Amino acid sequence: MSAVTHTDPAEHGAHPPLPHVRKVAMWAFLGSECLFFGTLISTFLLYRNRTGDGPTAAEIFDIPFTSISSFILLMSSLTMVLAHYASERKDWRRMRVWLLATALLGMTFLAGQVFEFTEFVHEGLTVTTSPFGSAFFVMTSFHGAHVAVGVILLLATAFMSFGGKLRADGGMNVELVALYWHFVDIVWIVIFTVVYLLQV
Amino acid sequence: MEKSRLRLSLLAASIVALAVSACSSDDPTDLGSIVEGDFPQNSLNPAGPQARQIDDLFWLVFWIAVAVFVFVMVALLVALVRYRHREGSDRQVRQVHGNTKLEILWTIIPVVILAVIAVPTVATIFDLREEPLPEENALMVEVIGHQWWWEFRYPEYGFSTANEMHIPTDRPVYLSMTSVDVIHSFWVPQLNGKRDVVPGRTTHLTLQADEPGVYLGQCAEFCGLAHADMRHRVFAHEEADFQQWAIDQAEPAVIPTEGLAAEGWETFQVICSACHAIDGTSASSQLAPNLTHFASRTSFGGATFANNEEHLREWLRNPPGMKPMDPDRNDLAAGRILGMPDFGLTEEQIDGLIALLETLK
Amino acid sequence: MASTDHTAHRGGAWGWITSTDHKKIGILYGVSAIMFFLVGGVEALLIRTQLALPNGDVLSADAYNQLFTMHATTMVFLVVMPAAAAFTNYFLPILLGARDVAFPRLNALSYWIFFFGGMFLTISFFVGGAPDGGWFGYAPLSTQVSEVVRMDYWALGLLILGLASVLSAVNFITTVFTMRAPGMTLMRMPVFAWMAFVVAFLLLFSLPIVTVGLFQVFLDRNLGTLFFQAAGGGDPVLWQHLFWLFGHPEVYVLILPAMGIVSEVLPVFSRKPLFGRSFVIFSGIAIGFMGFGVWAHHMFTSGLGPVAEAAFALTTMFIAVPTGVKIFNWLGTIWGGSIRFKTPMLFSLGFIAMFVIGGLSGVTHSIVPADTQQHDTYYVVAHFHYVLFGGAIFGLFAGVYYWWPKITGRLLHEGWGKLHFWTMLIGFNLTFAPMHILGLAGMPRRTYRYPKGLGFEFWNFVATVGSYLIAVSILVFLWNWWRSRRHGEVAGNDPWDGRTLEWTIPSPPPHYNFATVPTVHSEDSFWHDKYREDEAGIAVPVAAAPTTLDTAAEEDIHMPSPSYYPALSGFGMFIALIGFVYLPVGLVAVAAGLMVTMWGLFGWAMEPLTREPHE
Amino acid sequence: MSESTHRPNPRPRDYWMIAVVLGVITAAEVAVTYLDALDAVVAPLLIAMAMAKFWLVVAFFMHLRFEAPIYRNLFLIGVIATPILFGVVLFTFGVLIG
Ligand code: HEA
Ligand code: HEA
Ligand code: HEC
Ligand code: CUA
Ligand SMILES: [Cu+2]
Repeated sequence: MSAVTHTDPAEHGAHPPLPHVRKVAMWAFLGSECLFFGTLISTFLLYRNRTGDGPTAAEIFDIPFTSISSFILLMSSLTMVLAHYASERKDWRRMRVWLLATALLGMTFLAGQVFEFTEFVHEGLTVTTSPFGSAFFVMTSFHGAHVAVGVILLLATAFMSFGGKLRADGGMNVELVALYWHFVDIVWIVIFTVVYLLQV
Repeated sequence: MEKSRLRLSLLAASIVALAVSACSSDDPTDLGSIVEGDFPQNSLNPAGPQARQIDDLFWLVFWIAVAVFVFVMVALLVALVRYRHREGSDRQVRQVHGNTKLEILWTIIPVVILAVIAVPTVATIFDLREEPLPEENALMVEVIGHQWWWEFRYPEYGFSTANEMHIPTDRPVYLSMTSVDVIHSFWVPQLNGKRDVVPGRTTHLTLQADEPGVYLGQCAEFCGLAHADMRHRVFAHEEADFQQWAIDQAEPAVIPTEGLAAEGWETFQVICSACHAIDGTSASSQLAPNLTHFASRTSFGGATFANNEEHLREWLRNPPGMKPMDPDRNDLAAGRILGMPDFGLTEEQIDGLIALLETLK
Repeated sequence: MASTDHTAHRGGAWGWITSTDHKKIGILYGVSAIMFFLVGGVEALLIRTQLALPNGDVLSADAYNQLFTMHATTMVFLVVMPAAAAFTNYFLPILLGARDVAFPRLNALSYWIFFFGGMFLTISFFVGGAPDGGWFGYAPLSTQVSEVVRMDYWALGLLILGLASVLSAVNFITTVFTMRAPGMTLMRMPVFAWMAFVVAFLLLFSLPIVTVGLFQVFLDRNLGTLFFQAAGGGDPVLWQHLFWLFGHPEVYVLILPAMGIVSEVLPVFSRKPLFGRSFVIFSGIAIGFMGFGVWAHHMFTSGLGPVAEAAFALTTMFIAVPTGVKIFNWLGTIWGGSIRFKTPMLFSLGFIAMFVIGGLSGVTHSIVPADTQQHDTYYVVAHFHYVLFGGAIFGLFAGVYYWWPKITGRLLHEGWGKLHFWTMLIGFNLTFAPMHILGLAGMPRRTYRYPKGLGFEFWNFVATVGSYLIAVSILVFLWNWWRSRRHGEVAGNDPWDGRTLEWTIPSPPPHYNFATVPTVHSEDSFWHDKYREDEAGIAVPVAAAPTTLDTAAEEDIHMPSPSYYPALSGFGMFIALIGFVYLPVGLVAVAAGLMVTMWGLFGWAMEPLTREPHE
Repeated sequence: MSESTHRPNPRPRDYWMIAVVLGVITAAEVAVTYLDALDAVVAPLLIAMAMAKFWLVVAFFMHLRFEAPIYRNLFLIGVIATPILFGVVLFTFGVLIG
């Protein structure tokens, strides 16, 4: 916290540039989210070998497939940041394109996850098979839910950019959505390594 | 209104109750008869090495804490008296903002005090977690927590009993504990601290009693409806007496072939054997307390009720009426037992069953 | 814009429901807290009545288990937390010299989620029984009988209350970082603001952990997952970690606001600045950090292994150090002052005495071997009532008497106040001091009855008598509140000769707080406007004491306009929650509720943005 | 107006570059898991690479490198607290991390 005092706005003059209200809120929220996913991932780590008589990680994980969907999500961060860049340049058309691209990649990732889940269920892993199953599905579902919310936000922002409101505050909404989206991406970076690669 | 009336009747009732509570009554849960002393379950009245070790440590910390408290209180009261605002007095208040030396002082001193406490604490932690050494030839007992009673297995002798544990004096007793349903906690304050009994895990606890006698215990982790009535008793004997007890317990039961008890056995086979075992007979279910030597126990129902004919009758007439249980939710297939149901037994059946149970010496 | 200003402080039920004014929301929190305090208190009185005599038969075991579970849940989540939220909402912006919190409508949403969450938990009494698994709902007991929905109410209730707290935590953090008046550096913030700030961080980082845990409990119960099912390979002890990782920071969430209030009250009534101000602040931060490193001291009997037990014993006992720093600095504050024994002061002094007792019994808990005797006995019950009631509640009542005149414009009556204090102090000690003895004498907690012959009879009876005395003291307070409405002495801006910004503005404050945003030159700025220190360090009144400036041209102050969308969203969640309890049929209600919530949030998003304060 | 318009900000070219790097690392990660030769060091390798990706996204895509410290600190508390707390939890279960 002490570090915060350095940036203490009130030090410089009467009407200093304050940190942006909604950005502070978003970063605080993301800090909180770290512990949310930390808990889910730790639960998985605790149960990763408790597969009962159900399939094990090594048996069902399809690394090539997951690698591709991970790559897709990773690339959605690129399109996202490009959208943000465009919005700062007030280039609303290009921004919309990149936003939609991001949403599209996000939906592809989700589709991949749905496919993966159905595969696993066929191979006999469900939430009730073993603690491993419970932990895996609940964790990845919560991540998927975050992606879904992100997609909705992306589409909403793209849609709003036709009206004046979003333009009014200089694409701040886009920046906030971007922060959220990138966060969901880095969570997956961790999951991909810890949950998939390290378990096979 | 409601409240104040309650309060009055309460006062009246309690005066009476307090007066009579000393002398024994027909209250089935009364413990006054089997133990004496002001606080028979007192954790500060150790009767074994482990408990004593804890006791010493506690008093050390306790007196330090008292000292700290007295110091703070004195400082507070002196300040309040000396610096209270008096009408008319024009004493000037110096606007002191702080004093770094003092800050350092009252950071260091507590640190030192705590360091003093920390050393014996850590030492004792590791001490008490030691398993008994082979040469101490500890007695092994398996403790299994059930809602809401205790099962005690003596692997060395191959029998199982409920709620009442018998141990020899002067050698350690090493408990291996687990639970079949929810978390319980095994606690005999005079012999050692408590240890949780967790499903899916095996936890350990060492007990040791210096003197023969009865030591009261109580389940100390909230385990649902009858948590309060999940008690237990530990009887410590001289080695010889203990051996004798163990041999008797290992004996199978002999079921009378005629008379009331025999009728009782008929009923038992039909109804009771679904859950209760009587060793040496066809009844072998482990879902409920093993009744092979039921008559040799001083208590039943989670060591809550004195074991006598009158109380047994009350029990058999309607168990959930005597001890809060939820047998309607029993699921024998899934092995979920939440108490003993009321079977609407006839008085005749009950006579028979009691006769039977009383033969199970 | 002017029009919005009028609606912003419009009275009437609708005015309250739609209000986005941090002061009105603060009052809503406060009133809710007092109501729930009566509920939780009546639950406590029933508990004590049952325990007055051995084998009490006032309550069934079933009723008793519901009552102590709900008593705790109510007192912790629906009394102390919202009471602290009330003061934070009302005074944090004012103490910072701001006109509102960073997100007024989010603030309203937090309140309404809390309100409906509290209702949700409480109605469970009337629909087949309240939660009965204890306030930390240890698995697998909490997941065992899934056909009974009681613990679903508990899990979902805590989930939604957690959401409300996270939202307000984000809100308060943002407020502190972005809304301080010119010159109000972080180190110049009043200590109460600081403690509220630390609390926001504690909530922000501890709640997500238990949130996941609660989801897991809910799924174990309703979806057949195996997180805590030993039979299926799950581990019940994981739940204990997830709960206490939140649970211990939570207890500091409960105490730090009270400590902040005491740090405001003591200087005012000693007419002396807070001793070692920066040390008090940093010890608060230290407590916040260390509070995350001690959770396993609630698990000393569950078999962590000696290494972990020793480690947590150390971290736990050393929290005594920063806490001690606070205590000693408070003593340093009154030492050499000119002490006026007004009711807020009495409660603050009571806080110090009672909290030290509770803290020290806490240290005896941290001695692991001793704790294996104390754990789950009335000795623990004694500990946490000394810190929660003797600490948090006493501190909060100090705040009530201290800030009441600012909020209502009228003082509470000193005589009744003192009667309230003394009956409460005596009743409190009668109730809880004997529990130390009972616990060490072997009386386990959460037992609906105790047999004769264990020596528990006498002290239990004393405790019960004490609890009724506490009830009397509360009735005295309620009466004091009632009569002050008309007969309370009119306060004026600055009844206590205060030190901080709230006393520069009228009582009650205008909805825009400050006609002109103040510029701050020092800590305790208002005091320094009124007095200067001569070379001997004596405070001498400044010749021309500042006429507290407040005649605003309302038109040019733009305040957030009221909105019913927050309340609507909260209500939607309430419906959805009830649906979740009664799955799968409930899915209808879930869908309906979520739709209402969506409607609320969408309307909200489409509403003209509240003016960003920094623009 | 707030400083959401940053200092020496990356330009699209830089973003594309970073994306390429991220892709390459991901490929490397997958490769490593298939090279039995590396079995001994596979865990630390993978963790190192994941951290690299994590940092790239946070620092550049999320601009944390170019922001006022307040944002970073808020986020860092979470990022740092999480592994510490749960490291301890898993330790008490006797479970190694990774
Ligand atoms: C307001 C809430 C609050 C606060 C502030 C505290 C403060 C502390 N608590 Fe408490 N605690 C609870 C609320 C709180 N607790 C609750 C609700 C439970 C039970 C939960 C449940 O099971 O239902 C609990 C349970 C609990 C336990 C578990 C007991 C058990 O179940 O077996 C332990 C164990 O270590 C503990 C320890 C401490 C310690 C060391 C402090 C320290 O912070 C105290 C520090 C303060 C002082 C020490 C006094 C002032 C200091 C000085 C005067 C300096 C000099 C002092 C020394 C040198 C010693 N608490
Ligand atoms: C801030 C928290 C807080 C507060 C303030 C209190 C306040 C009180 N508590 Fe609380 N208590 C807890 C937190 C708290 N408790 C917790 C966390 C537990 C653990 C639960 C568990 O094990 O899960 C607990 C458990 C607990 C137990 C142990 C139950 C058991 O383990 O079996 C007992 C027993 O005496 C008790 C008693 C009391 C009493 C008598 C009060 C009194 O101080 C209450 C005083 C208030 C009143 C008396 C209200 C005034 C009412 C009126 C004036 C009537 C007017 C009515 C109308 C107008 C409708 N509490
Ligand atoms: C559904 C299973 C079930 C059946 C059938 C059953 N009981 Fe029980 N019984 C229990 C359980 C469970 C307890 C332990 C109750 C407790 O103390 O919590 C118990 C306890 C007892 C006890 C006290 C034992 C002790 O030492 O605490 C006696 C005696 C007893 N039962 C007798 C009977 C008789 C006689 C019958 C037949 C009429 C019978 N039981 C049928 C489940 C059953
Ligand atoms: Cu078993 Cu409590
Ligand atoms: Cu704690």
